[in-house]
Amino acid sequence: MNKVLIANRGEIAVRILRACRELGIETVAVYSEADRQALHVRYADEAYLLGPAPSRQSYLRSDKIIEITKKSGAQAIHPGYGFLAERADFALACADAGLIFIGPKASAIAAMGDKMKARNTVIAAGVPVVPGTEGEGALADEDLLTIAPKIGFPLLIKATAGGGGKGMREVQNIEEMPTLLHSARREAESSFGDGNVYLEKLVEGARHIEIQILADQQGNTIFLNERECSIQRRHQKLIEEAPSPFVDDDLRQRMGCVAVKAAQAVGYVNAGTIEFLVDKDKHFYFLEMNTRLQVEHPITELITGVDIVKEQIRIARGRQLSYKQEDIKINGAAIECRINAEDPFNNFMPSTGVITHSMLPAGPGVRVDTGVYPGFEISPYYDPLISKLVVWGETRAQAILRMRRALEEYRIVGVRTNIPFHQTMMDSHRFMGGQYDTRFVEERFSMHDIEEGKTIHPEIAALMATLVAHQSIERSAQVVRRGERDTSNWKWVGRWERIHR
Amino acid sequence: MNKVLIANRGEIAVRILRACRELGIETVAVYSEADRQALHVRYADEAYLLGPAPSRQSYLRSDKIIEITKKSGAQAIHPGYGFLAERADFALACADAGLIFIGPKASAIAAMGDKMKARNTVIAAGVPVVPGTEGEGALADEDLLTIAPKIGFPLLIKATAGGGGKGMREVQNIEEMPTLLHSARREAESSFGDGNVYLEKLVEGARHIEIQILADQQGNTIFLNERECSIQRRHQKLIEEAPSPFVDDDLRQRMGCVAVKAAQAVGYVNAGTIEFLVDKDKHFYFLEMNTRLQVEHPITELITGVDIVKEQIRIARGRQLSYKQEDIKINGAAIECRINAEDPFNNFMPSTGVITHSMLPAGPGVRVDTGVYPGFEISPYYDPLISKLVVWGETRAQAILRMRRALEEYRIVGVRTNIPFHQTMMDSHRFMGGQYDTRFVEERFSMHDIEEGKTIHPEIAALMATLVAHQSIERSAQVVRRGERDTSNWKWVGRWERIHR
Amino acid sequence: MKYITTIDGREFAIEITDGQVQVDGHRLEVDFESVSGQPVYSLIVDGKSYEAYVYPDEDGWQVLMEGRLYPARVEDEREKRLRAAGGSAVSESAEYHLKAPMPGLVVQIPVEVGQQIEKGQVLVILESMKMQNELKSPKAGRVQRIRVKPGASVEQRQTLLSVV
Amino acid sequence: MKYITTIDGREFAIEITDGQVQVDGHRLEVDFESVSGQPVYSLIVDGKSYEAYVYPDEDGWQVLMEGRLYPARVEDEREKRLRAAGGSAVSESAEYHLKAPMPGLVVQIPVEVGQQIEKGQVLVILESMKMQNELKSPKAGRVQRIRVKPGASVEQRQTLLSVV
Repeated sequence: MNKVLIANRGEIAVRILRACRELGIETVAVYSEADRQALHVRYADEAYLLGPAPSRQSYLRSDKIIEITKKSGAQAIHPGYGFLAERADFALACADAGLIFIGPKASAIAAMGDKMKARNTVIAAGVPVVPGTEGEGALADEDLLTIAPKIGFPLLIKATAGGGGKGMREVQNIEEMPTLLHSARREAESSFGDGNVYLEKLVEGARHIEIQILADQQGNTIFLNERECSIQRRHQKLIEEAPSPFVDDDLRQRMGCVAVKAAQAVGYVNAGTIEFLVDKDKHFYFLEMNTRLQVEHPITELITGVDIVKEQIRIARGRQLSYKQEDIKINGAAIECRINAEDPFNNFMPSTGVITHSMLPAGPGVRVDTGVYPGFEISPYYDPLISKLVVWGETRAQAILRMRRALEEYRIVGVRTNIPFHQTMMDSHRFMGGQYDTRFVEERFSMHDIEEGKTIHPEIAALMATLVAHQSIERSAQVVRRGERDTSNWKWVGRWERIHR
Repeated sequence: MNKVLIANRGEIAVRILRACRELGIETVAVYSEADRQALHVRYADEAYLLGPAPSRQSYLRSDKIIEITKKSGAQAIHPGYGFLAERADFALACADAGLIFIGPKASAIAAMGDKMKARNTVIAAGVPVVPGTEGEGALADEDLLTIAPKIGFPLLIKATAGGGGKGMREVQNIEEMPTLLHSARREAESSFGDGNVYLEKLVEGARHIEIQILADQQGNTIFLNERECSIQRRHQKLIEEAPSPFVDDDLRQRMGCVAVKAAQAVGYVNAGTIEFLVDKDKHFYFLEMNTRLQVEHPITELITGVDIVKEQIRIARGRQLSYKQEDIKINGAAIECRINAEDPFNNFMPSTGVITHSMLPAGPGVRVDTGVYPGFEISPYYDPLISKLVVWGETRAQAILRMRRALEEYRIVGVRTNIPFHQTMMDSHRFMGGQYDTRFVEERFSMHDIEEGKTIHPEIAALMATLVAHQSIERSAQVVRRGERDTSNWKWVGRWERIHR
Repeated sequence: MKYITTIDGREFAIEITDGQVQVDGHRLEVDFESVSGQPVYSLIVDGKSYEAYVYPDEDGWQVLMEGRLYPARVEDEREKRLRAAGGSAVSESAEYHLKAPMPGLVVQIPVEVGQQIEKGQVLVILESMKMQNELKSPKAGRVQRIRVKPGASVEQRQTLLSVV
Repeated sequence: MKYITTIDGREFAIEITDGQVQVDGHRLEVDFESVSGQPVYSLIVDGKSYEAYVYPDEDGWQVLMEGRLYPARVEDEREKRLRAAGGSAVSESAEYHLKAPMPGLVVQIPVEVGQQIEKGQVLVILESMKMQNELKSPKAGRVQRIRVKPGASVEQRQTLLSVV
C-alpha cells in the first residue's frame, strides 16, 4: 500500500492526509465543486473532482470514488467519518473492486449499522443495553404507542438507520408522542432515506462515555480507555475529554472489557468506538458502536500516545497492532472543543461566509486539527465544524487552564463561531468540578450567567463600542467620494488622512 | 507571586505569557514603539510602552523596566533570552528593588558571563575545556599573536563578553590574524560595548551539543538530557534536535554529570544550559554556560515532558523541583527548525515587511511558538526569528517525516523565509543519517543540490510561471483605468470581468 | 463628541475630543488600534490590555470580549432624547420580515397566511450545514406574504415571509 | 498566446488559448487558481495537485515549490528573438546601483570612489536584524558615487553606491 484515496473533506481529510504523509504514503483527494480550494485538495498529491456541492452528487458518489481510486492507482480508501464511512455496501464495493477499505469488514458495519441488530448482537454477547423496543424491526406507530408505557417515560424515539441526533425525539408522556413520532420519522426519512424508528428508555442523569478500541486482522483487540462526551447540545457533541472525571479504574476496566467483547461479537477489525450511557450509580448500557474513526479521536491519542490513524493504516496493511493491552496507559488529561461556525448568542444558528482572518492558538500542549484557512469560504453544504482545538495537560485542571488560554488566543473573523460557548463552559464551576451529564448544556447552562469570581468589563466594552462608533462617524463625515468600502476602517482613515493632508 | 513582568518581545515573550496564563499568574508586557501591535502586547493583561524601537531605548532600558514592574504591582521579572537575560547588573538591580528575577543569582551570571572567568571556574571543578588563552583577561593583539602558534591553527577569536557568534572569527594562519583580530574587536565593541577577545583551539569535525539543567534553591540540580545544535550558519543555530543522534547513553550520563558539576561550581539556580563541543572520538569540552532560558528549550520539553518555563517559575517561587533525576526519561525524538525572515536563495539576507498571509502547520505532534501573525510587520530592529517549528515523533525518522510535512504546510507571504532551507535539509541524506558537524551547512551543504531520489518539477514550475505571466499580461491589457493594484490578481480579474460583461 | 453608551441597561457618558477620552467624567489614557485591519481591536487603557471583536448590528454594536458578548447602544445626546420621546413601542407595531440567516433549504413552513401567531412561534424550518434550524417570530402577529415553498433553496438574507 | 519559458537552461513551449493549455505540444487539463488572493497558486494538472509561490523578479519570475526555487524567464516569441539578437552582454556593461535590500545601519564601506573592484567584492556592510550583512558587487567595475556614510540609517531600496 503506497497510495491511499481519502473519501472525505474538511479537517478529517486533512488529518488522514497528514498521517499518510508521515508514513511516506502518497495521497489522493476527491472534492466537490464547492471545495476546489479546500485544504485537503491543496495538501494532497493528487485531486479529482467528484461533482456539484451537495453530498449526494459528490462525497456520497461511491461509484465515482471507486472509479477514481482505480484510475489513480491507489490501493486503499480511507473513508474518514460521515459520508461513506458506515456504509456496508461501500465497504463491499471496495472489496469487489479489489481495493482495501481502511475500516472494518462490511459484515461488521452492517451488524452494527442497524441499531436493532446491533442490540441483539451485543445482548447475545452479554453486553448490557438500555431497555427499549428491539428485534422486530419496523414497528408501526400504534405498536410503539402500546409498548411505550411498558418501557416508561421519559423515553427516546430514535431513527433505526440514524446517528448524530437526527430523527431523535424525547417523549415526556403518551399525549405528545404521536406528533413526535411523526416529526422523528420525517427527519429520519430526509436524513437517511429510512423513516423507521424505535423506542429507548431515557436514562436520567446519564453520561455519554465511549470506549475506543483497535482490532487487527490477527484477532488482537485492545481498548484505549474512555472518552467523556456528555457535553452535548441537540445530541451533538461539543466538548470531549479523556479520561472521564467520572470513571474510576475499576469502571474503566469493566467498560473496556465489555467494549472488546462487543467488538469481537461482530468480528471487528480496525478502529471503532463503543458508546455507552452511564447512570449516576455507574451502571453502563451499550448505546451503539461507531464502526469508524471518531471525530474526537485526538484526545485518546494525547493521553495514550497512540496515533490512531496510523494504526488504522497499519491494520489495513495486515500488520499486527503496535501495542498490547498492557502498553496502554493514561498520561495526563486531554480536552477537545469542537469549533463550529455557529452563533452561541443566537441559538447556535449556523453561520456561513468567508474566513477573512484567522489566528490559531499555538504553543505547548495545543493541537489544532482544521480544514480551513483565511480566505476559505464556509459553505452551507457541509457540517459546521471549522476545527478541533485539543489540549493536553499533566492534570485535568492544567488542561482546563490551557484550554482557556488557547480559546482566548483563537481569532476567527468572517463567520461567527461557538468559541465563546467553550470559554463560558471552561469558566463554569460545574464543568470544572466534572459535574455534568448529557442534559447539562440544554438544561442547566446559560451563556448569560456569570460565574462567581469571573470579572466582566461592561465599561471597557462601552468604551470600545463608542470608539468604533466614533471613528465610523468621523470617517463618513470625511468621505467625499470613494469606490468601495475598505475592510480596515483604521487603515483607511490613515490613508485618507495622508492623502488629504 | 501572582503577577509577572516579561522583559522581552517576540516568540519567547509569548511563550512565557502562555506559561503564566496556564499557572493563573497575571502578566505584564513591555513594548517598544515598533511593537504596539506585537502578539505579546495583545496577549498580556497589562502593557506599558518603553520607548523607541532601538533596543537600547526600549528593551535594554533596565531602569524603566524595574520602574514599570513596581508600578504594575508585579513581584517578578522573567527576562526571556537576549536583551537583559544575562546581565548580572540587571539581576542585582531587581534584587535591590525587592523583585524576583526569574533566573540565576547575579553572581552566577557574572561568573559564567565572562568567558575567561567561566573557563577558570569550571576547570577548577574538573570540567574539560577547549585549549586556548585564559585567565589573564584583556590580552593585547601582540600577546595574542605570540600565543596563537602555541595553541595551533585553525583557531577561533572570540569576544570575551559575547555570544551568538558576534565578534567571533576563524583564523587559518598567522598572516590573516591581525586583520581578523581588528574586525572581531570592532564587532564585539559594537555588540557588547566591550572589545576584548580571546583565542580558542578550533575543534575539527566538532558537534555542538548542550545539556539543559534545572536547579532549585534547595540545592537540587538535575539535567534534562542533551540537545544537538550542530546545524549552524555563521555560528547561528538553525536546527536543533533531541536526543542527539551522536550521543549514546554512556556519553549522555558523563556529559550530564559534568554539566551538573559546572552549574554547582557557581551555585547555579533556575534553568541553564551548558554548551559543549564534542569531537568525533566523543571527547567533550566545555564551551560556555547560557545562564537563561534557551531558544531551543521546546525540544527538551517534548522528549522529557517537563515544562521548563513553568519549572523556572516554580523555582523562582522557592519550591522544590517537580522532578528528580531518575524521573527524567527520553520519550521519542524532537526537532526544532528556526523559521527566520531571511532568504536562503540570496545568501540568507534578512527580509523585512508585513506578513500579508500566513498558515501555520498543525495537527498531531506539531508545536509552533511564534510572536507574529498576518498583518504584523517584521521590522529591521530585532532578530529575524519569526517562529520555531517544533515536532515530536516516536523515532527520529518519524520526527523528520513529520517535520517535512509541517514545513510543506507552512505558508508565509510578505517576507522571505528560510523554510526552503529547512526543507532541503530534511531531504539531505547526511542530515537523515545524523552525519553532520558544525561546519556542515557552510561547507558541505547547498540549496542547489538535488538529493538522489528527490523528484523535481521544472515543467510544472514553467507552467506556473507562464500562467501567472499570462494572466498578468491579460490583466494589464484589460485595465482601462484603476486606482490601486489589488494583491489578488485572479480575484481582480474575476471582478473586472463581472463588471465589464 | 459626547456619547451615551448603554450596555445591559447601564449608561456610560463617554466624551471623545482630539484623541482625549473621558468616561463618566474620568479622563483615561487610551491607546486604541484595529489589528490587521480587521474588526478586532486592541485597547490599552491605563496600562490594561484588552482585545475585542466589535461588529455593528441592527440596534448598535456588539462587543465580544473574553468570551462574553456585550450588546451596546451608542447615541449622542440628540439621538437619545429622540428615542426617549418615541418610546420602545416602535418595534412591536412594525412589520417583521423574516429573512434567511444563511443559505439553505426550506424544509417546512408550519404556518399559513393569515394565521395568528405568538411571539416565539416557529415560522420556518430551514436546513443548512446538515442541521435543521427553527426560525421563530420575534413578535406576536399575523402571517403575511409567504414567499417561499418547502423544498426551495434560499439565499442568505432572502425574505421568507412577513408578520404584521 | 505562445510562450517560451526557460528554467535552468531548459526551454518549454507553452501555449495558452481560451483556457486551453499545451506544453511542448501536449494538451493538459489545467485547473489553476490563486489561493486567498495571495501570490500562492494551486495547480491541478491531470489529477496531480501542486502549490507554489510565484513572485515576479527583475529577470522574470520566481517559482518556489516544495522547498525548491525555480527562476523562470517567460517570453513570447518576439521577445525571445529580440533577446537572442541583443546577446547577454547587456547586464555586464550596464551601471549597477547597489540598493539596500532592507532598512538598516551602514556599518562599514570598505571601498572608495574610483576604486577598481572585482565581482563578489564586498561594497557595504549593513546591519539589520542584529546581523551584519555583506553586500557584494554582482560585477567587476569601478566604484562611483558613494551616497551614504558609515553610521547612517538607510531605508529599504535606498541607493548606497554605484559600480560602472
